[in-house]
Amino acid sequence: MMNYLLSLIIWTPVAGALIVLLMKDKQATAIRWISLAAVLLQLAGSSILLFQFYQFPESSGGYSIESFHFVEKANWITMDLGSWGVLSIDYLLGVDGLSVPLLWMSTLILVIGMISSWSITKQVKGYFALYLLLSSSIIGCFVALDFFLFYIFFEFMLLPMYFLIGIWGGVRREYASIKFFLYTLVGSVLILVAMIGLYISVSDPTEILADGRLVRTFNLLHMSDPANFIAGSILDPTSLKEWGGVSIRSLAFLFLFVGFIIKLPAVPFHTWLPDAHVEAPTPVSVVLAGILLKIGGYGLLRIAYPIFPEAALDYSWWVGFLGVVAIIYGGFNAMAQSDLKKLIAYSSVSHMGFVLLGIAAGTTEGYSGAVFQMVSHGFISAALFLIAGVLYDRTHDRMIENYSGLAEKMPYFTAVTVFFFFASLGLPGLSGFIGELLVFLGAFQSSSVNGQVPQWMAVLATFGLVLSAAYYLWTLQRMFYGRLALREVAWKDMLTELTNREWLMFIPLVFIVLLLGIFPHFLLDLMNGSINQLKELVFENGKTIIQSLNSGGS
Amino acid sequence: MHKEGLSFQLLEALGSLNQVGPELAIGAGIILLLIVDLITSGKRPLLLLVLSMLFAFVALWLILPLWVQMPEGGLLFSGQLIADRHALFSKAIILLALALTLLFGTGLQLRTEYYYILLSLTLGGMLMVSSTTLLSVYLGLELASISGYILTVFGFKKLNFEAGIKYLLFGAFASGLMLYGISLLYGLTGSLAFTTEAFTTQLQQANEPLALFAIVLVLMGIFFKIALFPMHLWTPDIYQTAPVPVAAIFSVVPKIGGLIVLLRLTESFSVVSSYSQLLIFMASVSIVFGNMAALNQNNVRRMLAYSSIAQAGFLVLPIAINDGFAVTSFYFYIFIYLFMNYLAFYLVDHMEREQKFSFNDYKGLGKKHAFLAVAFLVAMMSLVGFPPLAGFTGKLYIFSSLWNEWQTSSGNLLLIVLLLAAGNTVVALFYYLKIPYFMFLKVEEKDTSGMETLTAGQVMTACLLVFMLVFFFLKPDSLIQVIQQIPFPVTQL
Amino acid sequence: MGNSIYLLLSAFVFSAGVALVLTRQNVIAVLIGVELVFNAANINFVYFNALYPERLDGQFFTLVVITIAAAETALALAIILKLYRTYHTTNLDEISNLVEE
Amino acid sequence: MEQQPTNIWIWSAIAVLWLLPLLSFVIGLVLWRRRKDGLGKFSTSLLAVSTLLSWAIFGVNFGVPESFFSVSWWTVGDTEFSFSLALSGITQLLLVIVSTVSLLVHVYSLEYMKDDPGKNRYFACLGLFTFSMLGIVLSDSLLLIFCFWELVGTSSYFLIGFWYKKESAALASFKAFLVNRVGDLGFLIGICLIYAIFKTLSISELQGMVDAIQWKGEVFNFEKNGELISSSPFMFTVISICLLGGAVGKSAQFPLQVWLPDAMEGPTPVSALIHAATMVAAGIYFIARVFFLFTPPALFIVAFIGAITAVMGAVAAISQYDIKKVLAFSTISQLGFMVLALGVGGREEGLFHLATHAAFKAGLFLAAGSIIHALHRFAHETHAHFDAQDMRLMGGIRRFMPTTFLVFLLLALAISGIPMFSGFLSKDAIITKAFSWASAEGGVRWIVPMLALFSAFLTAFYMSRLVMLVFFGSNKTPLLGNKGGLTENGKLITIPLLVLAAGSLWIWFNWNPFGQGSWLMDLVATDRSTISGLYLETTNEIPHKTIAIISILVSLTGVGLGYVMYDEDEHQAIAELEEKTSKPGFWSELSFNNWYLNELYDQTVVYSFNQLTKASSWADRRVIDPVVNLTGVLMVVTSVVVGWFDKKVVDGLVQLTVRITEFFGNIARSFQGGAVQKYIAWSLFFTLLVVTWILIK
Amino acid sequence: MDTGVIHYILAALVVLSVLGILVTRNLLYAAFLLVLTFLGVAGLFVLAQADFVAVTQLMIYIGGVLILLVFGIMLTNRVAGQPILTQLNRTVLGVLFSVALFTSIVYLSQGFHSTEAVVVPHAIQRLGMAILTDYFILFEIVGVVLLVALVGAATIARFKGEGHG
Repeated sequence: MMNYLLSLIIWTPVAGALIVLLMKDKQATAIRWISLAAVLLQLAGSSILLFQFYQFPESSGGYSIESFHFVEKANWITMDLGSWGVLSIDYLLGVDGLSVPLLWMSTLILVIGMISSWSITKQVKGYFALYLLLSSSIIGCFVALDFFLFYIFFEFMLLPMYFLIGIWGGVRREYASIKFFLYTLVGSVLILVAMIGLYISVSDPTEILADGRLVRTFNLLHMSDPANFIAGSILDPTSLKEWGGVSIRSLAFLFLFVGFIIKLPAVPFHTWLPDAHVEAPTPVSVVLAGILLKIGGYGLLRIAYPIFPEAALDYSWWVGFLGVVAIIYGGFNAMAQSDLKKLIAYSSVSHMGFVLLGIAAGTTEGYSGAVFQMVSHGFISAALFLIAGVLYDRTHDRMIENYSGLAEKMPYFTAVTVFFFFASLGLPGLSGFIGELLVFLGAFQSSSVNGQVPQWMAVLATFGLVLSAAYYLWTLQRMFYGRLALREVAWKDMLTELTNREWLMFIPLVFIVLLLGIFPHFLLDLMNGSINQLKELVFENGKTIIQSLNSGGS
Repeated sequence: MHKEGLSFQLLEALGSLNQVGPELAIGAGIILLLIVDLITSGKRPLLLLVLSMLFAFVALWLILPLWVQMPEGGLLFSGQLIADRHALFSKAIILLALALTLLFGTGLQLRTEYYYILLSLTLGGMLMVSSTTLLSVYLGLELASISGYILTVFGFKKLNFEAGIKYLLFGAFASGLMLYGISLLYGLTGSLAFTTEAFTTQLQQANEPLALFAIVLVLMGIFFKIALFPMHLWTPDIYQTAPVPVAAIFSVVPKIGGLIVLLRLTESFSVVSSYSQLLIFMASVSIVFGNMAALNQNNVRRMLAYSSIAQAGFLVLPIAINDGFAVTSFYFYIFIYLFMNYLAFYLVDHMEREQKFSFNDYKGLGKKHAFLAVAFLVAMMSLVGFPPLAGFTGKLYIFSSLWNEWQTSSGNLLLIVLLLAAGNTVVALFYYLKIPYFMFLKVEEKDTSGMETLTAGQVMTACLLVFMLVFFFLKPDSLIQVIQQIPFPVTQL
Repeated sequence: MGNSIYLLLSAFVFSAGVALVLTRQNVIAVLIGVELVFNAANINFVYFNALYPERLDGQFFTLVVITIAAAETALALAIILKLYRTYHTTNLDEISNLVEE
Repeated sequence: MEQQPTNIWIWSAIAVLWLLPLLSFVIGLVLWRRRKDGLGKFSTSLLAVSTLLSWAIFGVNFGVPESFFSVSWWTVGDTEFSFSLALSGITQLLLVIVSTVSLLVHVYSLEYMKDDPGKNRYFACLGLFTFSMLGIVLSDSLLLIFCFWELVGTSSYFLIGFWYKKESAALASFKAFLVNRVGDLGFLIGICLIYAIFKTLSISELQGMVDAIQWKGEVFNFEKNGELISSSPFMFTVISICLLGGAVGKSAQFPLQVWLPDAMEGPTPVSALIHAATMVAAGIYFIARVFFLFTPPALFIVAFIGAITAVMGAVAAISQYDIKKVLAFSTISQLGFMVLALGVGGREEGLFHLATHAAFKAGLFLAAGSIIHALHRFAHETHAHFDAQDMRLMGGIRRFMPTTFLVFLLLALAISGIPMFSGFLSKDAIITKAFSWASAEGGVRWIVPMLALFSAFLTAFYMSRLVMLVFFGSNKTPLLGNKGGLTENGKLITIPLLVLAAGSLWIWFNWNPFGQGSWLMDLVATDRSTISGLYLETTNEIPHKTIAIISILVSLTGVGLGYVMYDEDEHQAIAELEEKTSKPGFWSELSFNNWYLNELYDQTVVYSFNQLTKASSWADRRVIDPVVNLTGVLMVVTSVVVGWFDKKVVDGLVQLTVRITEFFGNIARSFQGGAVQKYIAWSLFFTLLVVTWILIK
Repeated sequence: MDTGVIHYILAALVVLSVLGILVTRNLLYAAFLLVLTFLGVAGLFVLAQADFVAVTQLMIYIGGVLILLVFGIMLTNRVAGQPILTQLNRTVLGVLFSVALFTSIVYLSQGFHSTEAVVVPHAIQRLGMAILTDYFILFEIVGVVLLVALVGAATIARFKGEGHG
């Protein structure tokens, strides 16, 4: 069973969704429990995986399939295309230190989102079926090692998300869902083009046909090795083909990059996020902010950077710049919002900027910080959206100015809010701090270690800390402190303390945020080996390619 | 000497007959159905339906031995036709389309003539795909066209007549252009058999602008059939008005006929420089135009019509590239296109029987008619090219063939085309998503409780089509293996 | 010498047919234009056949075109008659209910 | 690096004394909403244990070289971040100060907060604060210090905003946290820069590297694990200034001192503990810890910041009427003094003043709190409404609260720098050091000791003003008059006061009331090398006696002036007060409004911040979104155009062109009407375009 | 030489009649002028050795198509005693396009190799043979086309009523 653990984690919700679809809409309770069981199974599976993972020795050696665990490989599609060669698509799954934390985080958030979904009463069957499909495709993204497989999961995710926002969302849900769909589809299309170019240019070194024809592969690990590029293909590192002065490899990198940062999202492709978040129902916001955004960052680290290391090094200034812009710009925008959910959405933009900055820095600290930030932001933003949801559930209003002095009325809720606000603004001892700290350490170090990101960017980025403190504390002051004053008198009775179900969602998050903040090694130990491999891969390959280009070009 | 030659030729003609088994079956079907119709004086549509279905399957079954026996294919009837695997594969698609069209059932209360004219349309398409001379191309095209004109009028409403005359006049004009082009080509090469080397060499030596001019005129006739820019203008009117099964078959049979002709012609025409550029350009314009125009349609069928213009562009791209990979991707996509398009039309048919024509009528149906709505979603997503459906795989191959060709070409034109095509996927999403959008996201305005749900048979058909779309996503290699057996280049004679 | 006459003539007939198709509002006049276009092609076919006399492709093509033109005309007239019954006109400009919304 | 073998007993004791406040915090959190009383006493007893332990360690470990405790915390890549603590003289001293003051405040609070409904929350926060403050003290790693640094800031945030229902309290806590964050940015940048250069954040490792520093002309060379690390002095100046940023924020130095006066919104014991004795002193402690990294230019800046703050704070204190505000500004001023001490190289002097200041300033606050508490009680009993902190409404309180008066008087004398009290010793030491520093280099540096003297004078002046206004003259409290009703507080309040007052006597620090320095300075002194030590500085010892006399004179003048100015006939005093409030002069306004710093920041920093906020929000809605959507919009436009082209092109065109010429109108109309022919015309048109292309080609 | 003159005469006939069709708005005139055109074309066919085609042209075009057209004209115009006129539209455009087409064809036609026309021997006989051998299948298909068109035309024309709704 261990050998198929990843498949189990992926496909359990699909099975759940099928069962749900076979049930009647009226059996709402049963549907809920079945769905919960499905995601709980997922969580159990990923927890087993996580604990097993702690026992594996830290992988040494290069970035190859050997450094992955729980690998499942099955031939999916093999197409003999005559003289052109063979096209091979594998059902290739595997996890390393980069994906395991994200995987586990996702499964937990999905469970919490499921608990939060308990209050959904409209079209229950459809909702839970879609939710389960969504959870499948999310997990698929994190464990797929075949680009094709990854892309399928990546793209398929849009569909359940579209409906979840579009049907169960708020007032402007239609606009928001379409905007979300279109933005991310643009990204997907760019990724698709890059993917096509890649598989045409990459051959599988392990399989060579008797007649000397090449086996084209979608295997991400093969793509990450420059030696596997077919000589003369456009994406061959020695290829000199260019378009408008930009080499095609850089162009392909940009495609991947833009595709992923739309998802991340980074300025200026972030405007779908506030709309989607504001309109989405609470659990969907939770999943969206908690998990979906991370796939962008994960994609950069897993796909864009290893495959096009030289372009990545080339553009790191811009990557870092975008990150800093996102941090500052997102922060200022969060400051300006009067809608609590929008505020949190913009704060997500700001916090995901750290991910970009960390990735751009290219140091171990930077990469680790980026991943750490993704994981921690996953938990924190989930909690923040739950907080917004708690209020919205009670009054159907999210406007900050309509509330005041909530601390008096809902002291426990206030305590939870304060906790997560502080976690998000980077209070030491809570997980948000470690991620940002690592990013800073990486970014400051970068200029002396590898010259990827100038120090002024890092200095500017620190300003994000002040901004986040400003908007969170200001919100606290406006909504929770002061005398109790609500827009409508009736709210006074509606605003009740957290229910047991809500506690159930918050407590694990509180626990994990604390745990990761105080004992970050639980997370860092998991990923250190993989991050090191990744970093070395990017820099060694990148430098080799740049050198060969320089010598070949002149 | 003459007599000897004559008997030899006659024998050859007779010998060729066994290689056109599918055509013969359909031809026989036409005549048999005509007779049965006369005997039953138009009162037994169901019988005719069953009979046509029977003939469709017989013809389909007849393809199999030919496929196995004739790996190379051979010229028939003194080089008028060919029965190579290109022809056979496309015939199979055409016959599948016929069978699927028949599955729409008798619900439309069409006149019985419908069935054999449907068969003759099929025959026209089959003729086109196996044509090797411009004459047989023209004939097949006209057979398909004339059957098409008649079928458009079926339904016999005011708008049907209008659409019929429009279609006819436009078609006649298009074939007039084509004829003139053919005559010029004939004058240039002295031959109509465009697959022969003589034709190609003559064309190569001919004055280039003149040859290109003639080619453009010929292309116009073919573009008319595949509804490609600039001969696409009839499409929305006809798709909107013709009975739904007719519109459905229009979107496949003449299209594939024209496309295979184009494929064969391209083999010869590409000796004329800038021919493929022209084709790529037209295809790209088609994609853009079709998508843009589809954006602000309110009528579902009009939207599908414009979308089929764009899809035609996608289908012409690999033909223009004209290498092994591209042709493989072309066959794959057209095969998938058959299923997804039919699924869409099949569902639209049900909606129209419920008097639901525009997107507005679709509002809020997703709630009560979940299966219908999900099937629609599958069809639309497959048309967009969204995983996990075969439409995605098809688009992937076409894009791949573009990239692959770009790799060997010098300029960056193909990259631009690739980006344009890929970008248009996003545009296409806008309108394809409209149906699910209206069904799921909008709230119904009118009371739709009176609307009938799909019958068991309809559900089965829809399930079958959906299954196809999913299956060929999961195992495209099974189809590709078959397609790989089709030799390339097209003409190996 | 003969060369240019046939070609010029067919070009002229072709263009005239096109002009008729474009300018006439009466559907039958448009049909006449289409016939002229066909005839133009036919002239070419027959003339070119004279240049390549080994096979009779051109002539046979002409026969086919003529036949098909007849068939098409018959069909067209059937539709026109029906159209006239419903629209009470043969003016193409007035027969246009199919407009995009 | 020679390292003391880890003494297991000492470290267990430290663990216990450190974790007990945390325990108090956790239990407080759990019991937070229960309305039971026991928690305060429980916390206090926990803290008593802590305090005992800290004294025990102080005694046992006295004079022992520093020792370390370190475990691996987390590893990123190949770099290990350890959880490392250090125990040295300076640590021991601070441990004692923090735990003792905290204990006293706890005891005091038992009484002071008796009736507050949120007192469980209060004690929990105090526990958190004490824990984190001890964390700062104990940590050997810059990262750990930063963590606890932020944590004390957070507990301070909670405590300032303890009465969150009061808008002003909520606002003040917000402001405090934010201003501190600004300072912390500097700290963080400094940490990152250090890490970027040295790949370590351990203070002891850094000290080790500085010890072994090689001075090669323009660069410093360090050796770490066999690797050679080079860095320029300029980099060190930058790092030092960044680190100074953290201290400037936390210790309320110029220009970030604006938060401290507002922080007085918190309960008074909190002000005593956090905003007078310990947390605000953390900045000084921190600079003392990383003193070896500071370069002379950086120290120069430190000295000036300290001097400026000392004078600014003192000036602002002169004209305040809120008793806590006076003390707050006085704290700012005294902190400035300490920073000044550090700047002039007087690390030990600064720490000495920190210790003495902790005692007398905590005492002053607690005494003030005692008065406020009593007045509150009085107001509560008589149902009167007045501001219990306004000195204009006090007067003659010595008659009602003799203990408090006595304590207050002693402490005021201590802070004023009158001999026989601790304040004289430490201040004198600083001024002496400043003078020798200035005389060594001369020039502009003379300003620093002058400002120090001036601020010492002002301190004496405003303290005597305070004492005069509050304790002497006639009482102006509404409903009170000279009748009874206002009574001394209970023992839980007075005993901590007396302890602190006793602690401010000279005898604990130096047997000689006019002596120079203290044994404490030897305790905290270290023989490790510093970067500034690399630059051979000439020190010019100025005789201590001269300085001492000058400083005593200055203090006495200040006290005397205050006494003369504010000990007049009561009527006159009141009249003068009224005159002052109605016609304020420029200087008194400047002083009252704390140099208009708040207004300045509102108009500049806050204003531009708000503008930026608005601008980016505007940009997001009106620029970025639309621009990114432009593709989409273009798409839609194209579709509209195509659609329009299909149906209407022509109508529009027609109408336009018909008017121009019949000819063009004719062409245009040609596309109109009869759909088939329109279609044919269009197809032909495009075909002809292609033909044209063929012809041109 | 004489055939050359006949060429010109026939060509002139065709040109003039076509011009007439272009100019007249009267449908009946147009139809009758079309007869002349067909005749001229048939004559040219004869000159180009395509006797059988010429005959077919006469029989089918004049005997079939034209009659159909005239019937059509009669059946769709109920006004007696008035000339049956067609309105014109897009005249400028039509002329523009057709002139453009004409010039481009003429211009491009220079690209033909000027081969002299050769006498096609035994044209009718060979054509007959070819129809049953080379073009056997196509001939059959023409039959199917005719059949289908016929059935279609009949179905459409026979249909009663204005549709179902």
